[in-house]
This record gives sequence, structure tokens and C-alpha cells, in this order.
Amino acid sequence: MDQTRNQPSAGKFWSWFIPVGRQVGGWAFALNRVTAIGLTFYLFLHLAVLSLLAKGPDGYNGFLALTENPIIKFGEWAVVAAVFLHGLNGIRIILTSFGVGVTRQKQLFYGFTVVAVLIILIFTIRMY
Amino acid sequence: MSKPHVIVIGAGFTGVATAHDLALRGCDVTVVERGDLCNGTSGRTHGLLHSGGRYAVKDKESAVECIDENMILRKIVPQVIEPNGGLFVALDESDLAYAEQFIESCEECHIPLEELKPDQALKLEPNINPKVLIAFLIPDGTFDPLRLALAFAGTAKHNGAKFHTFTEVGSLLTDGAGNVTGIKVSNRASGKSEEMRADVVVNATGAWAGHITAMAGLDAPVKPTPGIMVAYNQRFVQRALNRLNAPGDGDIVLPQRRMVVVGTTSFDAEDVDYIPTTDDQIKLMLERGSELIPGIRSAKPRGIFMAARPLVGGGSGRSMARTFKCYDHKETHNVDGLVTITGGKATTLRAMAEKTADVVCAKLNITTPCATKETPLLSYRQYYATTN
Amino acid sequence: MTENWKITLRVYRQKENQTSHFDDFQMDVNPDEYVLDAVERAWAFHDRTICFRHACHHSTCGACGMRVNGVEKLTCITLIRDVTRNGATLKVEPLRNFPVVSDLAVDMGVFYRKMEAVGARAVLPVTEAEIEDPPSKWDAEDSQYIRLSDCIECGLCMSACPIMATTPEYLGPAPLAAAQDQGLRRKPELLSVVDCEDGVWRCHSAFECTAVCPSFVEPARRIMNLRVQVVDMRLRKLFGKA
Amino acid sequence: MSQSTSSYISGPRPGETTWIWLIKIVTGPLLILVLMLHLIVNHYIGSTPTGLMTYTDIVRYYQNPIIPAIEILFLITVVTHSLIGLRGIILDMNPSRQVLSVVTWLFSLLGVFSVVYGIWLALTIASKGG
Repeated sequence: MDQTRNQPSAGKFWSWFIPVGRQVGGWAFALNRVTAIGLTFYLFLHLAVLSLLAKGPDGYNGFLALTENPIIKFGEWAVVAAVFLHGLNGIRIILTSFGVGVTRQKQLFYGFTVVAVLIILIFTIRMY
Repeated sequence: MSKPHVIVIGAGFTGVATAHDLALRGCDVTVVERGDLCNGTSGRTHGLLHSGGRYAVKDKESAVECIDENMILRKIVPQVIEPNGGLFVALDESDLAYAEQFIESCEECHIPLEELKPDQALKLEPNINPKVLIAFLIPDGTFDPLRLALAFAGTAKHNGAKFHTFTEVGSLLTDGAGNVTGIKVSNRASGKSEEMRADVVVNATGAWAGHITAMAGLDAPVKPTPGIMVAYNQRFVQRALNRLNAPGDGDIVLPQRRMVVVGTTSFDAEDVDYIPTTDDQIKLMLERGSELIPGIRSAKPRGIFMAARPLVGGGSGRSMARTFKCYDHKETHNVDGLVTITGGKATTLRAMAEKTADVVCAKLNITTPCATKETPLLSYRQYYATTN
Repeated sequence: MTENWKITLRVYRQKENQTSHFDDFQMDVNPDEYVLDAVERAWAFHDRTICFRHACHHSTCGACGMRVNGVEKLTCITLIRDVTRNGATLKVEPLRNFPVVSDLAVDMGVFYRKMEAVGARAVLPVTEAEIEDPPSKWDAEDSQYIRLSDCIECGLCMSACPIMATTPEYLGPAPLAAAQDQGLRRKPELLSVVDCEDGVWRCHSAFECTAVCPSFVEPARRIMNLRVQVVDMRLRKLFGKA
Repeated sequence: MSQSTSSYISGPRPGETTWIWLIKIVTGPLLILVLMLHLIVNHYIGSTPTGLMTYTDIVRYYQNPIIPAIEILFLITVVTHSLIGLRGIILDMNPSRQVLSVVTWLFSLLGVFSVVYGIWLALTIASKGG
């Protein structure tokens, strides 16, 4: 019977995001994916915005004033947060991929997340 | 000439082995099973590839059957068997007294035997009770129950047999003269019911044989005799471990993957659809199991279950013969078209199938001899191949 | 005296073409019993049309995998005490990522075919059995004894893996673990089966498989190691030292 | 694509290989280092109160030729890493082979274009200071 009549899990490709029965590893994976999508979106937005630099000082400085707007500032903060959460979790995945700490991946995740949150705090203080 | 159609009711060991044998002999076989494969006694068997040692003294007939089948199964389906051998150990004087007749009977039943001194036994199996007085090495083994059945079923399926799981037999179809011509089944998965015609219907439902024969107004002398099994979460031994004495409760401990399984007890039961486990029997298994392997006291149970042996013939419990009976109801009750096979042990599934298939082929005047002794079985995963 | 709990056993029901729904059964259970016993009792005494797969009842056959309160469990060794409380609900659903045959029974054919494709070994020499603290040391002399492999093909990891939910073509944790168990050095032909997008590179280290595996196989660790084996073989091939 | 011996649903799709994964794995840690530098530079040494750099700060910063080189290297790694990752996510949407090859081509073009654009941008900023 080839038609895969699946049951409760919703549509296929966002099912990694459904929290039912997820355990630590599953959350880390979902977090990693969400931050990845966010960062990639920001990357290309960032590249586009920088084109103002080529047009000369007033255009760019004008944009700088924009960064005081709370929404944009929060966006910037989110990017910084995403960078460290994604980055450190990525290190965890690379370590486990080469067998380091594979049996203690949960502790590794907790450890790296704490470090990430600390760094994010430093930047938050710096930005506000 | 179209192939004769045979329906086998029950996909336990006997059912799938019979399907395999009949398929090899050119029958068109349909197996119906109310649950999935091995959801009855077969799934919950202890898993002992019997050498016959346990029954050599009291039940030579089934002991010989076991040792012969043991050797055959090792050849035709090695993929699911741990052929690591077994030990009969004596721990106290009464065990020791049993040794004499044990050796004689084993020789009589051509069961190979090797006597071991305590230190030799402890070297082979360091975790058995250090108070071992004497031990005998015999060709026991263990197997994974479901995969043994899947190997037979997969090979039968490959040779054309069709399997209908979750299909329960509601009633038997009969012609005017009370002969069985087919079955009426309801499919639990789809809710639909249908009728299936066949030249012969084989009732291979083991401990439930009485349910099917009752549909034809007959009774089957099968006495469901459940026994408890307790699995513990540590693999203490490589070999099957038997207590050197007359068959008793909790006298066998088998390794299975990373566990050991202590079995079993024996009591009568009418309704075998659900048999609750009882605390006293669980304690008894812990007691007896730790006599053989002291380490079991510190292990945790990992699965406790009851399995209903289909015993046949007179008497009850342990005294009943372990051999199997195959009835052609034409001879016994002048009801044609129905053959019942019940009794026996897991290890003798191939021999039971051969006997049943001989009876069925005689009724259908098929002359091809049984070939299952030499035909190696396909991989058990063949049951899931995408053929039919 | 055995304790007695009153629980609501909520069973996922689905017949061939009808929509799925849940049936509740009020059950008196002994908390030290197993979830499978409760399901079997619901079948025996309440509703004989419940379809579920079970055989060995002691975690060696792999038939009774289900999702219990959302998490993949082997119901024959899962104590009721560990998954619910007195008076609470115990929800059992079929495994994810497999077509449902009916109610709690799923069709794991594609999974068995994948295991066959990588040649998963049903039995393996005792000395290769990675038991962390073997009660007695398996020394070389024991080498001729063989043991059923740890993986009982129960499918829990295939249900828990978030990537399995995206495509049935992904090999999945257990088949990859079985490939690693044999080693690419020993079976080089496995390289082409596992070194591809539906093979080892689809694993995104969610570790859900190891979290639910009841048989100590730790598929995640094995997939990571398999990845290193693939990289090693590819690099050797690149530099001609295959 | 070798017709593999497997008898399961379909032959393995050749889309992901060791090298793509290795690139992703190598660019990851590299990114962390350069990104730390990038964040510190952008939030700590700029002249605005919150440390962001004004136009003149940036032009002055780009005078030292190493800076554009680092920024371009950083751009290449981040674009490669993110596009490989994004493609991995799209893989999980179970695309057909045609769609997958289109996506692969699209991303490669996008990657090349972004890098070329980045190099051009860096050089123009550097030239502004001359």
C-alpha cells in the first residue's frame, strides 16, 4: 500500500517544528534551523542595505539613524542572539559529528546555550 | 489443473511452517490470522531451541523429535538462532541423583552430552551459581520467536502463499453433509467480512484449536496450559541454562539479546485470550532464576508475560506428553475438509508442518514429498518484500 | 498487595477509509504492569476490533512499538507507572512516518526492506557485541558464540526522527546504524548506499533516535561515526590511497 | 549516479555529498571567529554612542587593505555556509530532482553574485578613501 496514509503529524516539511514528544536534541535541531533561516534572511538584507555605502555618506548615515528605531534595534539584537545560539550549537554538532561528547550531547547543548546567553547579555547591555 | 487451495487458520509457528511446506508442495495457500504474526503463544515462547534434554527421561518421543529438529533448524534458518549450546547444572543432591538417568536417557535419544566438572562449567559461564556440583553440555540453543516465524512465512510468501492478518474466522462454511468447504472471516482492519472457499482448511490455532473445532460442532483435546516468563535486563550467560532435575517451575534460564529470560510455570486455564501475571509466580521465577544465576537478584525485570502451551492428550500440566497431534476430522468425526494440528513444542514446528502437510496432501492426493528438511529459508525480512 | 490505578486508556482508532478518532477505555490497572498489557486487556475485554501488533512481550521482537503520550515507547517494557498517574489519561497512538494499517498497527515493510538493503545482521559474534559492562568478560575464546544483534527493528527511531517525517526515501537511523555496525571498510559496497542525500547526509543531529531507542543501539552516535567513515573513505579515494 | 543495490523505494538521490557537508563543516567554525571580529568591530569601535560606525568610520576602516580582504573572505564563507544550509532545509521539503537541480543552480548563481557584489562594494569603499 504505497500511498503513505500518515496520521496525526501535520504536513511533512514543517513537522520538525511540532513540539509533540520532542526531547532536548529535537529542540536543539529546531532552534538551530529557525536561527539559520533568520540569519540567512538577515545576510541578504544586510548585503542589500550596505549598497547605500556606495551611494555616499548622507544615504548611509541617514540609515544609521534608523537603527535607533526600537523595532530595528530589536531585530539587530535578535540577529546577534541568533548568531551565538546557532554558532555554538553548530560547534556542538561538529563535535558530536566527530564523536566528541556524543554520549553527553544534552549536557553539551545546555553548556553551549548558557555560554551563548551570556554573550548575548553582554551585547544587549552594549546595545541598550 | 489449478493448484488445490488450502486455508491455514493461525499464523503462529505451526501455521507459517505448514504454509511453507504446502507452498513447496505446489498448493495455493492462504493464511488467515486474527492478529499479526505470532501474537498468540508462538510470540511469547521462551525461545529455547530444544535439544530434548529436558524431556529425555520422561517423554522420549518428544525428546527425539526435539534433537532431530534442533539440528535441522540450525541448517535451514541459522539467521535467527544463537547456536551457543546449553548447560544442565546440578546444584544440590537431588539434582545429582537425577544425573544417572539423565545420561542414560540422553544417550538413548541420541542427544550428544558432555560432562563438565564444576570449574570447567564456571570457566564457560562465570555467572552461574558457584555451588554447581556437575554440569552437562548439550546442543541447546535459542532463537528469536517472531523472526523464526517470519523466516518461514517470508519463504512461504515468496513461493506464492498469501497472508491476511487482522482477519478473524467468524464461522466455517459447510456443504449439505457437514463437510467444511471454507471459512467466513471479518477483517478487523477494514471492518469488511468475506467468505473464502478452500479444498482443505487447516486449523493451526494452537491453544485456541478448540474455538475453531467448536464451529464444526467438534471438540479438540487441547488443554491450554499457560506458564509465566520473566525477562531480566542483563545478559548473564551465553548458553541456555537448565536445572538438572525432573521438569519443574522456573528451571530454565535463556539468554536473549541483552537479557536473560527465566521460565516457566504450568497451570490450567480456560480463557487464554488474556492471562494476567500473578505476583507469586513472578517471585517464584526470581527465586528459581537466582538459584541458577545469583546475579539475577540484582537485575531488574524487563518484560513479564504468560504463554499458553497447547498441550494435548490426557492428564494435565507437566505430566502431559509434549508431542503433537494432527487430526484429519474425516477419520475422527467424518467431517471432511478440516484438519487440526495442535500440541508440540516450538522447536518441532517443521516436523508438525510436515505431518500436517502429509495429511493434507493425502486428502488432495498430492504425491510430492516433503522438502523442508533440506530447503534453507529465505531472510526473515523477505516477508516484507514487495512481492505479493 | 498489588496497587490499583484507575486510568483512561485513550486509543487512536482508524479503520481503512474512515477518519481517525480516539476511543477512551476506563481501565483498572496495576501500575507495575506494562502498557502493552493494558492495550491487550482493552482488546480482550472491551473492543475486539482494536488492531495492534505484539509478539514477544519482552523487547526482543520489535512488534509493539507505539507512541505513548506522544513519545515513542516499546510498550511491552514500558511500565504504566512510568508514563501516567492514577486517574490520569494514557494516550497510545501508532508510530509516525509509517502508513497505518489500522488503529495502532502500522506497515513497517519499507523499513524492513531498507534494513535488508544495507544487509543488517540479525546475529553477530559475541565479541562484537558492544556491551559496556559485560557481566563476564567476552574473551577471545568466546568468539565462536553468536548473539542476536541489539537492534530489534522496532521502528521507534524511524518514528522519532524529524527527518524521517520529510521523506520516506531517507534511509533512517536504524538502517544507517546497521550500516555503521558492519563498517565501510568491511563492506565497501555500502558506501554508495549511504553516501548520498537520502543517506548519511540527511541526518541533522537531532539525537531523537538515540533518545527513544530501547535497545542500546544509539543510532545517532553510529550515524556520526558512519559519517566519519564516509569522509575517510572519500578522502582516501581522492588521494588514491583507497 | 551508481545504480545502488538497494531495493528500497528509490535509488539514493546524489544531491548531497561528502564535499558539500565538509565545506559546511569547515566554514562553520571559521564563521564564528570572523563573526566575533565583525561584531566587535561594528559595535565597539564605531564613533556613535552605541558603537556603530558612521560612513567616514567605515571608509577609514577600509583603508588598511587587510580589512577588505578579511571582509571578502568572511562574505565568501558566510554565503557558502548559509546557502548550503538553506539548500539542506529545502532538501527536507522533499523536492523532485528537477526542482532540486534548479534550486542548486539558483543558489550557486546567488552565491557567486553576492560575492562579486561584495567584492565590488568593498573595493568602492576602499577607493573612496584614496
